[in-house]
Amino acid sequence: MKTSEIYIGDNDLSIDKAYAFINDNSSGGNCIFIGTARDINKGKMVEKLFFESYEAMAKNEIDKIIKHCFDLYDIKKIGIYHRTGTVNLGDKAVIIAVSSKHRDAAFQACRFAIDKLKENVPIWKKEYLDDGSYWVGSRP
Amino acid sequence: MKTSEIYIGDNDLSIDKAYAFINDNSSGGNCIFIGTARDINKGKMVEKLFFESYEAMAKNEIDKIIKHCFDLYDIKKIGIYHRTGTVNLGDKAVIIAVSSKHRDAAFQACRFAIDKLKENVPIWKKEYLDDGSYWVGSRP
Amino acid sequence: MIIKCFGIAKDITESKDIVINDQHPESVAELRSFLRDSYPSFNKIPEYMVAVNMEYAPDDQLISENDVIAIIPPVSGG
Amino acid sequence: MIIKCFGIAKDITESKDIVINDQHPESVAELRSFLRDSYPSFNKIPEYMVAVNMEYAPDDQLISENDVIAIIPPVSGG
Repeated sequence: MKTSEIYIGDNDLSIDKAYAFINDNSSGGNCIFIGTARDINKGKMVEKLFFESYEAMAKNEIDKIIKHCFDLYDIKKIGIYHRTGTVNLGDKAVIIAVSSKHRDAAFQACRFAIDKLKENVPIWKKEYLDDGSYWVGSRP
Repeated sequence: MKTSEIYIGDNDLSIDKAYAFINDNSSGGNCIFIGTARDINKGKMVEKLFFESYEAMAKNEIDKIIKHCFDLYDIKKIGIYHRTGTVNLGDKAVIIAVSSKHRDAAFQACRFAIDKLKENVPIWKKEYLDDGSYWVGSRP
Repeated sequence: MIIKCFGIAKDITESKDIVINDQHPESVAELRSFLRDSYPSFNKIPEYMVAVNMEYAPDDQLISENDVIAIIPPVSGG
Repeated sequence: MIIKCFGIAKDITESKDIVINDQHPESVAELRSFLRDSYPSFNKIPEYMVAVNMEYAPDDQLISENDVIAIIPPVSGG
Protein backbone atom coordinates (compact mmCIF):
# COMPACT_ATOMS: atom_id res chain seq x y z
CA MET A 1 0.00 0.00 0.00
CA LYS A 2 1.32 3.41 -1.01
CA THR A 3 0.70 5.68 1.95
CA SER A 4 1.94 9.00 3.20
CA GLU A 5 1.94 11.07 6.38
CA ILE A 6 2.30 14.82 6.87
CA TYR A 7 2.90 16.75 10.08
CA ILE A 8 3.39 20.48 10.55
CA GLY A 9 3.46 21.71 14.11
CA ASP A 10 5.22 22.76 17.29
CA ASN A 11 6.06 19.28 18.62
CA ASP A 12 9.56 17.79 18.53
CA LEU A 13 10.09 15.63 15.46
CA SER A 14 10.91 11.96 15.98
CA ILE A 15 13.08 10.03 13.52
CA ASP A 16 11.87 6.83 15.20
CA LYS A 17 8.24 7.61 14.48
CA ALA A 18 9.06 8.57 10.88
CA TYR A 19 10.96 5.31 10.41
CA ALA A 20 8.16 3.30 12.05
CA PHE A 21 5.78 4.83 9.54
CA ILE A 22 7.82 4.04 6.40
CA ASN A 23 9.22 0.65 7.46
CA ASP A 24 7.61 -2.12 5.43
CA ASN A 25 8.56 -5.74 4.72
CA SER A 26 8.26 -5.07 0.99
CA SER A 27 10.84 -2.24 1.14
CA GLY A 28 14.59 -2.78 1.21
CA GLY A 29 15.77 0.83 0.87
CA ASN A 30 14.90 3.60 3.31
CA CYS A 31 16.23 7.14 3.09
CA ILE A 32 15.69 9.73 5.80
CA PHE A 33 16.73 13.37 5.50
CA ILE A 34 16.88 15.45 8.67
CA GLY A 35 17.33 19.21 8.43
CA THR A 36 18.66 20.74 11.64
CA ALA A 37 19.29 24.25 12.95
CA ARG A 38 22.90 25.16 12.15
CA ASP A 39 25.04 27.47 14.29
CA ILE A 40 26.50 29.56 11.47
CA ASN A 41 24.80 30.81 8.29
CA LYS A 42 26.62 33.01 5.78
CA GLY A 43 29.27 33.80 8.38
CA LYS A 44 26.81 34.90 11.08
CA MET A 45 26.36 33.14 14.43
CA VAL A 46 22.80 31.88 14.72
CA GLU A 47 21.23 31.69 18.19
CA LYS A 48 18.01 29.91 17.28
CA LEU A 49 15.42 29.65 14.53
CA PHE A 50 11.71 30.32 14.45
CA PHE A 51 9.39 28.80 11.82
CA GLU A 52 5.99 30.08 10.82
CA SER A 53 3.71 28.24 8.39
CA TYR A 54 0.54 28.84 6.45
CA GLU A 55 -0.44 25.44 7.68
CA ALA A 56 -3.42 24.55 5.49
CA MET A 57 -1.69 25.62 2.29
CA ALA A 58 1.62 24.08 3.39
CA LYS A 59 -0.14 20.73 3.78
CA ASN A 60 -1.67 21.15 0.31
CA GLU A 61 1.73 21.91 -1.21
CA ILE A 62 3.38 18.98 0.61
CA ASP A 63 0.57 16.77 -0.64
CA LYS A 64 1.41 17.82 -4.21
CA ILE A 65 5.08 16.97 -3.61
CA ILE A 66 4.08 13.54 -2.29
CA LYS A 67 1.87 12.91 -5.34
CA HIS A 68 4.79 13.88 -7.59
CA CYS A 69 7.06 11.51 -5.67
CA PHE A 70 4.66 8.61 -6.17
CA ASP A 71 4.35 9.50 -9.88
CA LEU A 72 8.07 9.89 -10.49
CA TYR A 73 9.62 7.22 -8.27
CA ASP A 74 8.79 3.63 -7.40
CA ILE A 75 8.42 4.25 -3.66
CA LYS A 76 6.22 2.63 -1.01
CA LYS A 77 5.76 5.15 1.79
CA ILE A 78 6.72 8.73 2.45
CA GLY A 79 6.44 10.90 5.55
CA ILE A 80 7.12 14.64 5.64
CA TYR A 81 7.35 16.40 9.01
CA HIS A 82 8.11 20.08 9.66
CA ARG A 83 8.53 21.92 12.94
CA THR A 84 7.01 25.32 13.56
CA GLY A 85 7.81 27.69 16.42
CA THR A 86 11.23 27.95 18.03
CA VAL A 87 13.91 25.47 16.96
CA ASN A 88 17.12 25.48 18.95
CA LEU A 89 20.60 24.77 17.55
CA GLY A 90 21.04 21.14 16.57
CA ASP A 91 17.31 20.45 16.78
CA LYS A 92 15.35 18.93 13.92
CA ALA A 93 13.44 21.39 11.71
CA VAL A 94 12.35 18.91 9.05
CA ILE A 95 12.31 15.16 8.43
CA ILE A 96 11.66 13.51 5.06
CA ALA A 97 11.43 9.71 5.23
CA VAL A 98 10.97 7.47 2.19
CA SER A 99 10.87 3.71 1.75
CA SER A 100 11.10 1.78 -1.50
CA LYS A 101 11.93 -1.63 -2.86
CA HIS A 102 15.33 -0.45 -4.09
CA ARG A 103 17.55 2.29 -2.70
CA ASP A 104 17.76 4.37 -5.86
CA ALA A 105 14.11 5.46 -5.72
CA ALA A 106 14.30 6.17 -1.98
CA PHE A 107 17.32 8.48 -2.37
CA GLN A 108 15.88 10.26 -5.39
CA ALA A 109 12.41 10.80 -3.92
CA CYS A 110 13.86 12.00 -0.60
CA ARG A 111 16.10 14.50 -2.39
CA PHE A 112 13.28 15.64 -4.69
CA ALA A 113 10.94 16.14 -1.73
CA ILE A 114 13.31 18.31 0.34
CA ASP A 115 14.28 20.38 -2.72
CA LYS A 116 10.61 21.02 -3.62
CA LEU A 117 9.68 21.68 0.01
CA LYS A 118 12.29 24.44 0.16
CA GLU A 119 11.04 25.92 -3.14
CA ASN A 120 7.27 25.82 -2.77
CA VAL A 121 5.94 25.14 0.69
CA PRO A 122 4.71 28.26 2.55
CA ILE A 123 6.90 28.00 5.62
CA TRP A 124 9.15 30.85 6.76
CA LYS A 125 12.31 30.75 8.81
CA LYS A 126 13.40 33.59 11.06
CA GLU A 127 17.04 33.56 12.14
CA TYR A 128 17.97 35.04 15.50
CA LEU A 129 21.47 36.49 15.14
CA ASP A 130 23.38 38.57 17.67
CA ASP A 131 22.37 41.77 15.83
CA GLY A 132 18.67 40.95 15.64
CA SER A 133 16.22 38.61 13.98
CA TYR A 134 15.49 38.35 10.25
CA TRP A 135 13.15 36.44 7.96
CA VAL A 136 15.46 34.43 5.71
CA GLY A 137 15.18 35.47 2.06
CA SER A 138 13.03 38.52 2.89
CA ARG A 139 15.63 40.85 4.33
CA PRO A 140 14.85 44.32 2.96
CA MET B 1 35.78 17.79 13.94
CA LYS B 2 35.54 15.25 11.16
CA THR B 3 34.86 11.93 12.84
CA SER B 4 33.53 8.55 11.90
CA GLU B 5 32.20 5.41 13.53
CA ILE B 6 32.06 1.83 12.26
CA TYR B 7 30.16 -1.14 13.67
CA ILE B 8 29.92 -4.67 12.32
CA GLY B 9 28.22 -7.19 14.56
CA ASP B 10 25.25 -9.20 15.72
CA ASN B 11 23.50 -6.46 17.72
CA ASP B 12 20.36 -4.69 16.51
CA LEU B 13 21.19 -1.45 14.74
CA SER B 14 19.82 1.80 16.18
CA ILE B 15 18.95 4.76 13.98
CA ASP B 16 18.80 6.89 17.14
CA LYS B 17 22.38 6.06 18.06
CA ALA B 18 23.57 6.69 14.50
CA TYR B 19 21.79 10.06 14.49
CA ALA B 20 23.16 10.94 17.94
CA PHE B 21 26.64 10.27 16.57
CA ILE B 22 26.33 12.46 13.45
CA ASN B 23 24.23 15.29 14.91
CA ASP B 24 26.30 18.44 15.23
CA ASN B 25 25.43 22.13 15.64
CA SER B 26 27.62 22.96 12.64
CA SER B 27 25.64 20.61 10.36
CA GLY B 28 22.30 21.48 8.79
CA GLY B 29 21.87 18.46 6.50
CA ASN B 30 21.73 14.87 7.72
CA CYS B 31 21.08 11.88 5.49
CA ILE B 32 20.49 8.38 6.83
CA PHE B 33 20.14 5.30 4.65
CA ILE B 34 18.67 2.16 6.21
CA GLY B 35 18.81 -1.12 4.29
CA THR B 36 16.25 -3.64 5.52
CA ALA B 37 15.43 -7.28 4.83
CA ARG B 38 12.82 -7.38 2.06
CA ASP B 39 10.15 -10.09 1.76
CA ILE B 40 10.51 -10.74 -1.99
CA ASN B 41 13.68 -10.82 -4.12
CA LYS B 42 13.59 -11.63 -7.82
CA GLY B 43 10.11 -13.08 -7.44
CA LYS B 44 11.01 -15.41 -4.56
CA MET B 45 9.58 -15.18 -1.04
CA VAL B 46 12.36 -14.54 1.44
CA GLU B 47 11.98 -15.92 4.96
CA LYS B 48 15.00 -14.29 6.55
CA LEU B 49 18.58 -13.25 5.80
CA PHE B 50 21.90 -14.25 7.30
CA PHE B 51 25.01 -12.09 7.02
CA GLU B 52 28.60 -13.24 7.43
CA SER B 53 31.57 -10.86 7.42
CA TYR B 54 35.33 -10.99 7.23
CA GLU B 55 35.18 -8.48 10.03
CA ALA B 56 38.74 -7.13 10.15
CA MET B 57 38.95 -6.65 6.39
CA ALA B 58 35.38 -5.31 6.23
CA LYS B 59 36.33 -2.62 8.73
CA ASN B 60 39.41 -1.78 6.63
CA GLU B 61 37.32 -1.50 3.47
CA ILE B 62 34.68 0.63 5.23
CA ASP B 63 37.46 2.82 6.52
CA LYS B 64 38.62 3.38 2.94
CA ILE B 65 35.07 4.33 1.93
CA ILE B 66 34.91 6.82 4.80
CA LYS B 67 38.25 8.36 3.77
CA HIS B 68 36.95 8.70 0.21
CA CYS B 69 33.78 10.35 1.51
CA PHE B 70 35.79 12.92 3.47
CA ASP B 71 37.98 13.54 0.39
CA LEU B 72 35.12 13.85 -2.07
CA TYR B 73 32.39 15.58 -0.06
CA ASP B 74 32.27 18.41 2.45
CA ILE B 75 30.82 16.33 5.27
CA LYS B 76 31.23 16.50 9.05
CA LYS B 77 30.51 13.04 10.45
CA ILE B 78 29.77 9.62 9.07
CA GLY B 79 28.70 6.40 10.75
CA ILE B 80 28.49 3.02 9.00
CA TYR B 81 26.82 0.11 10.79
CA HIS B 82 26.25 -3.42 9.46
CA ARG B 83 24.46 -6.35 11.06
CA THR B 84 25.83 -9.87 10.94
CA GLY B 85 23.98 -13.08 11.82
CA THR B 86 20.26 -13.57 11.27
CA VAL B 87 18.23 -10.58 10.11
CA ASN B 88 14.46 -11.03 10.05
CA LEU B 89 12.09 -9.44 7.53
CA GLY B 90 11.79 -5.68 7.99
CA ASP B 91 14.83 -5.56 10.27
CA LYS B 92 17.77 -3.26 9.63
CA ALA B 93 20.77 -4.84 7.89
CA VAL B 94 22.77 -1.64 7.37
CA ILE B 95 22.70 2.01 8.39
CA ILE B 96 24.75 4.77 6.75
CA ALA B 97 24.44 8.15 8.51
CA VAL B 98 26.09 11.34 7.27
CA SER B 99 25.98 14.94 8.47
CA SER B 100 27.17 18.02 6.61
CA LYS B 101 26.73 21.75 6.50
CA HIS B 102 24.55 21.54 3.39
CA ARG B 103 22.25 18.74 2.28
CA ASP B 104 23.87 18.13 -1.09
CA ALA B 105 27.05 16.66 0.38
CA ALA B 106 25.13 14.55 2.92
CA PHE B 107 22.96 12.94 0.21
CA GLN B 108 25.90 12.36 -2.13
CA ALA B 109 28.22 10.90 0.50
CA CYS B 110 25.48 8.65 1.89
CA ARG B 111 24.70 7.34 -1.59
CA PHE B 112 28.38 6.89 -2.43
CA ALA B 113 29.00 4.99 0.81
CA ILE B 114 26.17 2.47 0.39
CA ASP B 115 27.07 1.90 -3.28
CA LYS B 116 30.73 1.26 -2.42
CA LEU B 117 29.83 -0.88 0.59
CA LYS B 118 27.81 -3.16 -1.67
CA GLU B 119 30.67 -3.33 -4.19
CA ASN B 120 33.74 -3.82 -2.02
CA VAL B 121 33.10 -4.73 1.59
CA PRO B 122 33.58 -8.43 2.39
CA ILE B 123 30.15 -9.18 3.79
CA TRP B 124 27.97 -11.96 2.43
CA LYS B 125 24.22 -12.36 2.49
CA LYS B 126 22.45 -15.70 2.56
CA GLU B 127 18.79 -15.69 1.63
CA TYR B 128 16.48 -18.27 3.17
CA LEU B 129 13.80 -19.05 0.58
CA ASP B 130 11.12 -21.72 0.76
CA ASP B 131 13.24 -24.02 -1.42
CA GLY B 132 16.44 -23.64 0.58
CA SER B 133 19.12 -21.11 1.43
CA TYR B 134 21.57 -19.48 -0.99
CA TRP B 135 24.51 -17.08 -0.83
CA VAL B 136 23.42 -14.11 -2.92
CA GLY B 137 25.58 -13.63 -6.03
CA SER B 138 27.35 -16.99 -5.54
CA ARG B 139 24.65 -19.39 -6.64
CA PRO B 140 26.37 -22.12 -8.69
CA MET C 1 -11.97 40.89 1.92
CA ILE C 2 -9.40 39.39 4.26
CA ILE C 3 -5.72 39.13 3.31
CA LYS C 4 -3.62 36.74 5.37
CA CYS C 5 -0.08 37.92 6.11
CA PHE C 6 2.92 35.72 6.87
CA GLY C 7 6.59 36.22 7.69
CA ILE C 8 7.92 39.63 6.66
CA ALA C 9 4.45 40.56 5.33
CA LYS C 10 3.04 40.28 8.83
CA ASP C 11 5.86 42.50 10.11
CA ILE C 12 5.16 45.11 7.40
CA THR C 13 1.40 45.20 7.90
CA GLU C 14 1.76 44.67 11.65
CA SER C 15 -1.18 42.34 11.37
CA LYS C 16 -1.93 38.67 10.83
CA ASP C 17 -4.90 39.58 8.64
CA ILE C 18 -5.67 42.81 6.88
CA VAL C 19 -9.28 43.59 6.09
CA ILE C 20 -10.41 45.62 3.07
CA ASN C 21 -14.01 46.67 3.59
CA ASP C 22 -14.99 48.34 0.36
CA GLN C 23 -13.59 48.73 -3.15
CA HIS C 24 -11.45 45.66 -2.70
CA PRO C 25 -8.89 44.80 -5.42
CA GLU C 26 -10.37 42.77 -8.27
CA SER C 27 -7.22 41.00 -9.38
CA VAL C 28 -3.89 39.92 -7.92
CA ALA C 29 -2.26 42.84 -9.79
CA GLU C 30 -4.66 45.29 -8.15
CA LEU C 31 -3.94 43.72 -4.78
CA ARG C 32 -0.22 44.31 -5.34
CA SER C 33 -0.91 48.00 -6.17
CA PHE C 34 -3.07 48.31 -3.10
CA LEU C 35 -0.33 46.86 -0.89
CA ARG C 36 2.39 49.12 -2.40
CA ASP C 37 0.19 52.16 -1.81
CA SER C 38 -0.89 51.22 1.68
CA TYR C 39 2.44 49.81 2.92
CA PRO C 40 5.41 51.27 1.00
CA SER C 41 7.73 48.75 2.67
CA PHE C 42 6.43 46.12 0.22
CA ASN C 43 8.66 47.84 -2.36
CA LYS C 44 11.72 46.99 -0.27
CA ILE C 45 11.33 43.24 0.01
CA PRO C 46 12.07 40.64 -2.67
CA GLU C 47 9.17 39.63 -4.91
CA TYR C 48 6.37 37.95 -3.03
CA MET C 49 3.73 35.53 -4.28
CA VAL C 50 0.01 35.75 -3.75
CA ALA C 51 -2.11 32.70 -2.97
CA VAL C 52 -5.80 32.57 -3.79
CA ASN C 53 -7.68 29.77 -2.06
CA MET C 54 -4.35 28.19 -1.13
CA GLU C 55 -2.97 28.09 -4.69
CA TYR C 56 -0.24 30.34 -6.04
CA ALA C 57 -1.97 32.84 -8.34
CA PRO C 58 -0.70 34.85 -11.35
CA ASP C 59 -1.14 38.63 -11.48
CA ASP C 60 -4.09 38.49 -13.89
CA GLN C 61 -6.15 36.19 -11.67
CA LEU C 62 -9.42 37.77 -10.59
CA ILE C 63 -10.28 37.75 -6.91
CA SER C 64 -13.58 38.15 -5.17
CA GLU C 65 -14.91 38.88 -1.72
CA ASN C 66 -15.05 35.26 -0.58
CA ASP C 67 -11.66 34.12 -1.82
CA VAL C 68 -9.05 33.26 0.77
CA ILE C 69 -6.15 35.54 -0.13
CA ALA C 70 -2.62 35.31 1.33
CA ILE C 71 0.62 37.19 0.88
CA ILE C 72 3.45 34.66 0.48
CA PRO C 73 6.92 36.20 0.94
CA PRO C 74 9.88 34.09 -0.31
CA VAL C 75 9.53 30.75 1.46
CA SER C 76 12.41 29.43 3.57
CA GLY C 77 11.29 26.16 5.13
CA GLY C 78 13.43 23.07 5.52
CA MET D 1 49.63 -21.59 5.10
CA ILE D 2 46.09 -20.86 6.26
CA ILE D 3 43.38 -19.83 3.81
CA LYS D 4 40.27 -18.25 5.31
CA CYS D 5 37.00 -19.21 3.66
CA PHE D 6 33.79 -17.16 3.64
CA GLY D 7 30.28 -17.53 2.26
CA ILE D 8 30.01 -20.07 -0.56
CA ALA D 9 33.77 -20.81 -0.25
CA LYS D 10 33.19 -22.06 3.28
CA ASP D 11 30.37 -24.28 1.99
CA ILE D 12 32.61 -25.67 -0.79
CA THR D 13 35.63 -26.39 1.42
CA GLU D 14 33.37 -27.34 4.35
CA SER D 15 35.83 -25.44 6.50
CA LYS D 16 36.32 -21.95 7.93
CA ASP D 17 40.08 -22.27 7.35
CA ILE D 18 41.94 -24.60 5.05
CA VAL D 19 45.53 -25.41 5.92
CA ILE D 20 48.21 -26.20 3.33
CA ASN D 21 51.17 -27.76 5.08
CA ASP D 22 53.77 -28.11 2.40
CA GLN D 23 54.33 -26.94 -1.16
CA HIS D 24 51.95 -24.07 -0.62
CA PRO D 25 51.01 -21.89 -3.66
CA GLU D 26 53.49 -19.10 -4.32
CA SER D 27 51.11 -16.69 -6.03
CA VAL D 28 47.43 -15.89 -6.11
CA ALA D 29 47.23 -17.63 -9.52
CA GLU D 30 48.76 -20.77 -8.03
CA LEU D 31 46.30 -20.62 -5.17
CA ARG D 32 43.43 -20.51 -7.66
CA SER D 33 44.84 -23.61 -9.43
CA PHE D 34 45.22 -25.37 -6.12
CA LEU D 35 41.60 -24.60 -5.20
CA ARG D 36 40.27 -25.76 -8.60
CA ASP D 37 42.19 -29.02 -8.27
CA SER D 38 41.29 -29.67 -4.66
CA TYR D 39 37.66 -28.48 -4.80
CA PRO D 40 36.21 -28.73 -8.34
CA SER D 41 33.10 -26.80 -7.18
CA PHE D 42 35.16 -23.61 -7.38
CA ASN D 43 34.71 -23.90 -11.17
CA LYS D 44 30.95 -23.61 -10.73
CA ILE D 45 30.74 -20.32 -8.80
CA PRO D 46 31.16 -16.79 -10.21
CA GLU D 47 34.65 -15.33 -10.13
CA TYR D 48 35.95 -14.86 -6.61
CA MET D 49 38.59 -12.47 -5.30
CA VAL D 50 41.56 -13.30 -3.13
CA ALA D 51 42.67 -11.08 -0.28
CA VAL D 52 46.24 -11.06 0.96
CA ASN D 53 46.71 -9.41 4.33
CA MET D 54 43.21 -7.96 4.03
CA GLU D 55 43.77 -6.29 0.66
CA TYR D 56 42.32 -7.51 -2.65
CA ALA D 57 45.22 -9.07 -4.57
CA PRO D 58 45.82 -9.56 -8.31
CA ASP D 59 46.65 -13.00 -9.71
CA ASP D 60 50.38 -12.26 -10.06
CA GLN D 61 50.81 -11.27 -6.42
CA LEU D 62 53.27 -13.52 -4.60
CA ILE D 63 52.20 -15.06 -1.32
CA SER D 64 54.22 -16.49 1.51
CA GLU D 65 53.75 -18.67 4.56
CA ASN D 66 52.93 -15.84 6.93
CA ASP D 67 50.48 -13.91 4.77
CA VAL D 68 46.86 -13.86 5.82
CA ILE D 69 45.04 -15.26 2.78
CA ALA D 70 41.28 -15.22 2.26
CA ILE D 71 38.89 -16.38 -0.45
CA ILE D 72 36.37 -13.61 -1.13
CA PRO D 73 33.32 -14.77 -3.10
CA PRO D 74 31.17 -12.02 -4.69
CA VAL D 75 30.24 -9.73 -1.81
CA SER D 76 26.57 -9.05 -1.07
CA GLY D 77 26.41 -6.82 1.97
CA GLY D 78 24.02 -3.92 2.46
